[in-house]
Formats: sequence, C-alpha cells, structure tokens
Amino acid sequence: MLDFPGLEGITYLDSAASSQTPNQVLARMEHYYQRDRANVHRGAYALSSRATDAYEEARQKVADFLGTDADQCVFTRGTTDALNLLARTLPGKKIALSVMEHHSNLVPWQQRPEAELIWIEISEDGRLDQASLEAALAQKPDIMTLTWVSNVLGTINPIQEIARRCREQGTLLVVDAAQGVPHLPTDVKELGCHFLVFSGHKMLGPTGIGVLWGERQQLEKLPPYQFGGSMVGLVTREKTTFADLPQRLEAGTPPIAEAIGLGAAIDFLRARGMAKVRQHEKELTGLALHELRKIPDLRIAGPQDPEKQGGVISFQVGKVHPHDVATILDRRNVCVRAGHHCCQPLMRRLTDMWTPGARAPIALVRASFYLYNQPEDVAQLVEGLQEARKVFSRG
Amino acid sequence: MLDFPGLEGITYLDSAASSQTPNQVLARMEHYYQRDRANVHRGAYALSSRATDAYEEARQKVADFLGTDADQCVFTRGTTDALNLLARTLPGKKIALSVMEHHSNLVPWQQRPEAELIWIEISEDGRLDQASLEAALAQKPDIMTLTWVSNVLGTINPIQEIARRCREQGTLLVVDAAQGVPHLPTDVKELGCHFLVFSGHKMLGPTGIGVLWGERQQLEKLPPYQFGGSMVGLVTREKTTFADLPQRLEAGTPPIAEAIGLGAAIDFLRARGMAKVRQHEKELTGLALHELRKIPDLRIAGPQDPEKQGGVISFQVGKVHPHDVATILDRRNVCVRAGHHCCQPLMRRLTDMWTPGARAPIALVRASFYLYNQPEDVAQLVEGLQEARKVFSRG
Amino acid sequence: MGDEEDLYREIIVDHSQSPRNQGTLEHPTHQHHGYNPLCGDEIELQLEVSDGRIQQVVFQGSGCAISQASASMLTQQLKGKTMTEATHLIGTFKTWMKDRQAEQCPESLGDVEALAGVRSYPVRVKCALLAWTTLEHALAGH
Amino acid sequence: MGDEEDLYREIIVDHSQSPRNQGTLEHPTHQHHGYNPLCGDEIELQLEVSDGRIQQVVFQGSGCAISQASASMLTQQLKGKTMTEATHLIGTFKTWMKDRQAEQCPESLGDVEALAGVRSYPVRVKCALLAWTTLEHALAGH
Ligand SMILES: Cc1ncc(COP(=O)(O)O)c(C=O)c1O
Ligand SMILES: Cc1ncc(COP(=O)(O)O)c(C=O)c1O
Repeated sequence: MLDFPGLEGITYLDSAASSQTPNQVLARMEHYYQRDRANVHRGAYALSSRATDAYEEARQKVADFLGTDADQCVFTRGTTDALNLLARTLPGKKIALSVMEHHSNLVPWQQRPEAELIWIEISEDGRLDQASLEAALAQKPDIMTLTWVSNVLGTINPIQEIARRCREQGTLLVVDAAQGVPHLPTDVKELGCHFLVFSGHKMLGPTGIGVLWGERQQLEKLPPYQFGGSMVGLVTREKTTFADLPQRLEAGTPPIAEAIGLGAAIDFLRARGMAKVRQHEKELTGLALHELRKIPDLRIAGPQDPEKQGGVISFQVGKVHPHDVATILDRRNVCVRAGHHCCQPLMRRLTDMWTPGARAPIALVRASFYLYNQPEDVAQLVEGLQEARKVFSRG
Repeated sequence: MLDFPGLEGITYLDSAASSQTPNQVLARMEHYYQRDRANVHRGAYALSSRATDAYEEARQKVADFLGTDADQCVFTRGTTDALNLLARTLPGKKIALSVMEHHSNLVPWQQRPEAELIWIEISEDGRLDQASLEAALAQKPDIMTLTWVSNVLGTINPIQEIARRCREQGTLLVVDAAQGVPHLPTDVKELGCHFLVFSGHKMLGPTGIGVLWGERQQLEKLPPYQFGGSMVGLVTREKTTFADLPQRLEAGTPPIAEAIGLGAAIDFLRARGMAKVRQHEKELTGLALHELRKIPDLRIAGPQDPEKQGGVISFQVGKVHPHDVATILDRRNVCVRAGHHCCQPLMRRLTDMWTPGARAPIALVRASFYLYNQPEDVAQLVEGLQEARKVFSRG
Repeated sequence: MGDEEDLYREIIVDHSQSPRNQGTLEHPTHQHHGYNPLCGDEIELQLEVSDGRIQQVVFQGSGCAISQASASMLTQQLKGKTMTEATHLIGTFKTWMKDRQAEQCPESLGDVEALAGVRSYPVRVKCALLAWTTLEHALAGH
Repeated sequence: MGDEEDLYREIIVDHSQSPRNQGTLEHPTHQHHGYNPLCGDEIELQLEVSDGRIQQVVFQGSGCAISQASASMLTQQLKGKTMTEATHLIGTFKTWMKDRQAEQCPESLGDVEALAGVRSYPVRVKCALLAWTTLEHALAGH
C-alpha cells in the first residue's frame, strides 16, 4: 500500500469518519504550494492565473465525476457547511427527514426558525420505513432531506425512486451524500435529486473542502449565504450586486489547495473506477458480515446485506461497552469508532427497538471499509473482538 | 530562500492577497496526512487521539501567538467566514465601519437585516478622519468594525486608542486583522478589542483556515452559527443542547490539516520574531516609497510613511491603466495586483479625491511585502514601472 | 503486556460488572449528574454528609467499564471521609491520572490504583475522571 | 520579445490613447453597456442599423489599454457590415482569441490583428473580448 503511508502498521476501519489520503493527493497540493502559490480570481499575473486554472480544473473534475457542469458545483468547507448553506437559504417550513440522519443533516434544519419537521421512521433492519415515507410525502413537505448512505447502518437509501416521487409533487430533495459519493458511482442526473452535498476528507481528499451540487435552476434561486470578496459585482456603501454562480456562493479566499487536492483524489478514484470501488467494498462487507455473525452475542444493526448497504457495519459485542471494545481493538492497532456516531436520534430509536424501556441510549462499535482495506483487515477485527469477549468474561 | 520554493525565479509582491508557504508548513501537514490521519474529537483509538492532540496544539499555538487562551480561539475557514459569523450572530443595529474596509468586512454588515451603517471617512493621506471617527462614536453604535491595516493604503489604524473609546461607551469593537496579525506583533489584551479575525493563507499558512478570537465573555454570548457534528451536547428530535467553546462555534469536521499547518506557520514566524518581521517590512517600505517617489507621474495612495503603514503600497503610474502596468511587470516575473482590491467604496472615495467628477472609479497597482522580500525586489519593481512608462509614451 | 500496562485488570472488570454502592438516597445532602456528551457516559452521584463527614454515598450510571468501575471504586473510598479529605482525594487522583510516569499513586487510593493502566490511553482518561469531577461538582453544591 | 509576442504594439497604444469612433448617438437602434466586474472595464456601445446594415457605431468606455483599443478597432471594422457579417466577425474573433497557436487570423480583421499578443496572456483575453461580447449583446437586443 505504497500509495497510503498512513496505513503502515495499522488496520484502519474508520474511513466513514475520515479516509486516508494517498501520496498523489499530497503531491498535487504540494505542487500548488511550491509552484503556483497565489490567490485565485484576483491577480493580473501568470502565477495567479495558473492558480486560478488549477482551482477551476478541480471544479471541472468534480463536475465530470458527478456527471454535471462545473458551474453547478460550489466548493464548500465540507458537508456540514453545505447543509447549513441550504438550511439557511432554501425556502419552506415543512421539512421531512429520516431518523437515520447525521447531526449535520438534522440540527441545521431543526434550528431553522419555524421549521416543522416530519420524521421518516426506520424498519427493524434499518431501512426507511415505507409507510412512514409515504406518510411524509403525503404531507407535501417543502423540502425532504435524506442521507444517501447511513453512516451507522450502512443502509443505501433508494434516492432515485424518492426523487421521482418528490418531483411529482414539488418537494425539493436534498441528498447528504457524505457517505455516498466516496463509495458509489454517482450520476446526479440519474439520481434525480435537487441538491447533493459531500466532503473531500471522506474520499481520499484533504480536510477543509466539500461540494454543494445543485440543479442549475434551483441553485440560481439561492440567495447568497456568506458575503465578502469574490462573490460580489458592484459594491457601493448602500448596496451590493452579486456575481454569477458558482462564485456567488463562494465568499472570500476559497480553500484553493484543498479544492486542488480533491481534484487529485477524484483522479485517483476514477483511475481505480468507482464500480470497482463499490464491488470491492461489497465483497469485504459480505465477508465481514459472514465472520461477525459467527461471534456469539454480537448484534448487528442495519440491513446486513451487502447489496443493500455500503461498507459500514455497526454492532454491539454482548454487554461489553463499545468504548471498551474500541480500546481493546486499539491495543492491536485496529481503528474502529465507538459511540453515537453523530446520530443520537437514531441511537435512541435503536435503543427502543433493542432494549425497550432503557433510559440511556445504546452506543455501537462501527467498522467501515474503503478501497484500501483487505480481507486481512476483517480477520484482524474478528480476532480483536474475540479478545474483547474474553477479557469481559473473566469477571 | 530555500524555505520558499515558490519564490524561485519570481519577484512576489502580492503577499497581501496571499503569502507564500514555507516547506516547514508543508512538511507538518504532510506529517499529519501520512502519520496521524484520522478525524478529531471522535475516535476511541490512538491515531485519532494523536490527530486531536495535533489539532488542539495548533490552537494553543494560535493562543500563545495572540497572548490569549486556547478556548478563546475558534478555527474558522478564513477572515471572511469569521466576519460572516460575527455579522450573523452579534446583536445590534447601528454599525460603524470605515470607508477603507475590505468587502469581506463591509458586505456582511451591509446585508444584515435592518442594519444602519455609520461610515467613518478617511483623510487625504488615507488615515481615519478624526472628526468622522468622533462623530461615529458619538452615535453610540452597537458595533464598530475596523480593519487593523488597510489592504490598499497600508494604513495602520490606532486600534488600541479606538478600543479604549469603544469600551467607555459599550460599543463592541471587531477588528479585521487579516493584514495585521501576519505583519505586526499582536497582543489582543493590549489591543483591547472585543473580537479579532484573520486568515492563515496570508501568514505563511495554508488556504482554508482562519481564526476568530473573542473576549471570553463576549464569545460566550454568541449563539451557534453553523449546526452539525462536534458542536452539540444532547440531540433529540425536538431539540439540541450545544457544546462549550470553542467547539460550539466549530460545526462538522474541522479543517484539521489546515489548523496544523497554521500552527507550523506560527512556529516559523515566532522563530523569526514578529518585531523583526515588522522592522524588515518597515525598511522595505521606506526604500520602496523613496524609490517610487522618484518616478515622474507616479501617484501613491495612503500615508506614505513606514511608521504609519504596513508593507503595502498602492499607486497609479500616470495615465497607464493598472492592469497594463501589472501585465508589463508580469512579463518580467514581477507579481503585483491591480484593480479595486475588494475595496470598491474606498476606490470611489479615492476617485472623488483624485479626479473629482470622474464617473468610473480609479484602479490602483498594489505592491505588498513580506518577510521573504528583499531590496532587490524593490529594484525589480522600479525597473518594471519604468518600462511601463516607456511603452505608453510611444503613442 | 505487563500487568501495570493492562487496562482491563480483573478488578476493573469486576467493579464494572458488579458495581458497589449502587442506588439512590432518600435524603441526599449533595448530588450531581455527571455526563460526558462525547461518549455518553453518565453518573448520578448522591451523598449524605453530616457532622462534616460523608456518611453515605451511592451512584447510578451507564457507560463504559472504566467510567463505571472508577465510580464504583470511588464510592468505596469516600465513606467516612471529611469534605476536605474528599477534595484532597480528587486532587490527588486527577494529578495522578495526568501523569503517565508516576509509578504509584502518591497516597493510597485502594482499589482505585487498578486504574493505573488508563493513563496510557489518553482518550480514556476522561472516562476514569467522570466520577471524580461529578463528585467535585456535588461537593461544590452545583 | 518578438513582435508577434509583443502585447503592447504601437498601434494598440495608439488606439488606447486616441480611440476612434468615440461618442454617443442620438437615435441608436442597438446599444449595450458591457462591464467586467472583475477588473472594472466598461464599454457603452451604440449602433445605428438601417436597411440591414450598420450605418453608425460609437462607444464610450474606461479601462485598460487592451479593452479600449479592442473597442476602438472593433468599431472601425463594423461600419457598413450587415448584421450577419457582424455576428460572423464576433465568432471569428472569439475563436482566434482562444487559440494561442493560430498564426494568423482566419479572416482579415484589419488593425484588430494587432491584438495577437494578447493570446499569450490568458488573464487579459477577457479585456480584449469585452467590446465584442458587448456588441453581441447589443445586436441581440439586450
Ligand atoms: C483587510 C482584509 N480583510 C479581509 C480579507 C478577506 O480574507 P479572506 O479572503 O482570507 O477571507 C482580506 C484579504 O483578502 C483583507 O485584506
Ligand atoms: C452521513 C454524514 N453526513 C454528514 C457528515 C458531516 O460531514 P463533515 O463533518 O465532513 O462536514 C458525515 C460525516 O461526519 C456523515 O457521515
């Protein structure tokens, strides 16, 4: 794994939190810093023009990756930033969202003045509850916002089908693709949603960068979110006119190196092929589910079906607390996450399903895969879990 | 200049737009990506703990650099982001600001619902007009927001004195230190303002990072700006409690590598010594002013006094348009900016002073210095300007 | 892995699986609800102080083995202590937790010393501390 | 620096300092105000078209030498041309500006060809184009 020096000596199973970054991405950013270091869109000299070209080429790479045009791709600081932008600028009161949303796709909507949230429940196997989805649609929400892939359950939601329904009735569909774009072949036209957002750091890119994609017509309706340099036309003391898209939504000096790094990450992913990435993760997920099911007392959340889920598996190991499991794994250099995974309402829901009446919400251990993981990593995980069980059966 | 590979073969005089980045900063970020690559504040494993430590150490470095505590330093995506945060969350209607503000410290305030702007004018030599400042103070604005150092005129504003006056009457003072912190020794307690913001990319750091510093008492009053992961306490479907500072103001995965890079930039600056940085720029500015004044028809804006200004000089070369000047300089690999420098109201004001009655606002050529510039760079600039004059005296 | 290094000694596993002094008091004079939002660990601590001494101390909680074992072992140490002694104990424990080097605890903490291994896991130190900061708040009357 | 490379040929400097066809019309049939917010260049272009031909064309503007010289030279080319010819001219110029390789302009553009050097300065191409996109808008009746 020469491309990923960060993986040396560790079993990294936390790509859903943040992925590793290949040397190719670092080299491309370094090239910017060492050879093209200037601000963009501003300079009247060749260096700045090179920086601008590199930045805009990165935007084109994002567009090609999503099957769309560059002016529909707004660089943000991440998924959370993009979702806050939408929650602040989209009109409407009735907002439908699912119980499996990440805090970043929940709290911004919940905290909107006068927001009326419509909750879509989940089934026992961690998928969107069909009846509840129908009921939500029937209320004709102004906005529906859904995660493409759950960062806890792994569930892949049927965005295409839901988008069709939303369009029929004039509901705007926002897709949190933080766990989708990095792992699944993406074509925004095929998906059919109105907006789609994701982060660079979960797809081999650097921290500090994300993307807001929007249907052109919808994007054009958005008022500016932040104000400042680069997003203006004429500025007088009294008033300001604004630039065209995508600049209108990118105030101030943008994350230049980060955008360029994301472009390089996309090059890396395209060279591998997203269909292959998905296939690889599907196989690992299948293997892991198979192995984990053999461990007594281990309880897995979500669909437990590699066809219906991404490379994310969350579970409990008997009564051993997830943090203790994670620490025991960490002693073997196996990196997993433990806790509520920024999904407290989902954890509450799972608690009510798994241990009805319990006051404290459960926590889960999560293992997540990416293109650099191998069957060997699953074996390491399983061994570590067996040790955890042993430690806690001494008492 | 081995530390700055970006300077090879060029005369870089545009640090006010964005500075070069030393190898030490790149190496520190690379170390994070290659050895500590994980998300922060979330993992239950050693790798993530190292990432968190590195991120929080960077915050401590920022705090030490400003003479303050770490929990008062909020990482933002840049100056513009920080100013938008303040413009969105600070209460008050009457906002005083100067004519020399950058669009990023103007448009966010102008676009606030019900904002009542009070303008502080400038004198002929590009300093805050004393009478106008007094008049603004007399209106007891809720907020006064001022640039520490003008990115066009170079003017260093007397923040300490103004802060004292603001405090006497309960006006909150926000300081746009985008051009201050990179170039002047900074002690926020000595300055006495309530808030201070700046960007990493103008002080040898990476793009995509900035800082909002606030007096603890004032910072604590700010409601959250963006919502999402990391900034919450308890989240239910109905409501959310928020984390303590500084996390409360940092939603989502933060710019981890960028914060670490900024920490390394601060190490670099401290090793050089900020007093020395200032002294060096003062000398270069003095030299440049001396040489530029010898060029016929060259008109300089601002104080024209290295004691009263930072390393920023803006000017016109006779009737030659600034963009043509910049291009002629660029052919000699001398990088300067030309245009309105994101300060259209200031350009309007200068137009009214310099060419009363003119409809179109003037533009200016700007040369700006940093610690890596040398007297040789001034000589290159002067030679280029002489060529520009020659080209345009042929006609 | 040496015994000193071992985070999950039998005594810790035992305390976490069979916590001592669990329950609630009818008339607590001091109490506090400690919560770590990052990991969800919770401890509800109740004390009965009279004649300047801690007469009774109980807790209820949920969370990882470290946080619950630490709470259980803490309650064992508290009974009969004066407020000053308790405050002192908190200080001693906190200092020791943050010092990976210190071979032994400067003062006997009884079973609590089994938490020595936690010091090698910075991310888990906050788990061990929860009961103690909760006690601190309870004594301060928050 | 070869002549072809030279951005600021005498003819350009001359046009920028003494622009041709400056002014305003009393009864323009077509007009447009072109503005580049990034650099502040402005061009107000007015035309009088009758019998399908451009009879009069004038401009007023401010900005860099490239933008003003380009406008001045453009007006020289337009007089007497039909709308279709003018539209064709715009297309030819735009294509040529974006092609750094093309030795010569595919069609004679007269003095305009002195702008050849601009093609080596991508940041300045937009300056040369401003007058032409303004004309495009004017003809389209915007
Ligand atoms: C005085 C001043 N304020 C604000 C800014 C905006 O900073 P940024 O673009 O890094 O957000 C700049 C630089 O562009 C500046 O010079
Ligand atoms: C489903 C989902 N949505 C949103 C986010 C937030 O992304 P970020 O922290 O990069 O803004 C994450 C990851 O943390 C996620 O998994």
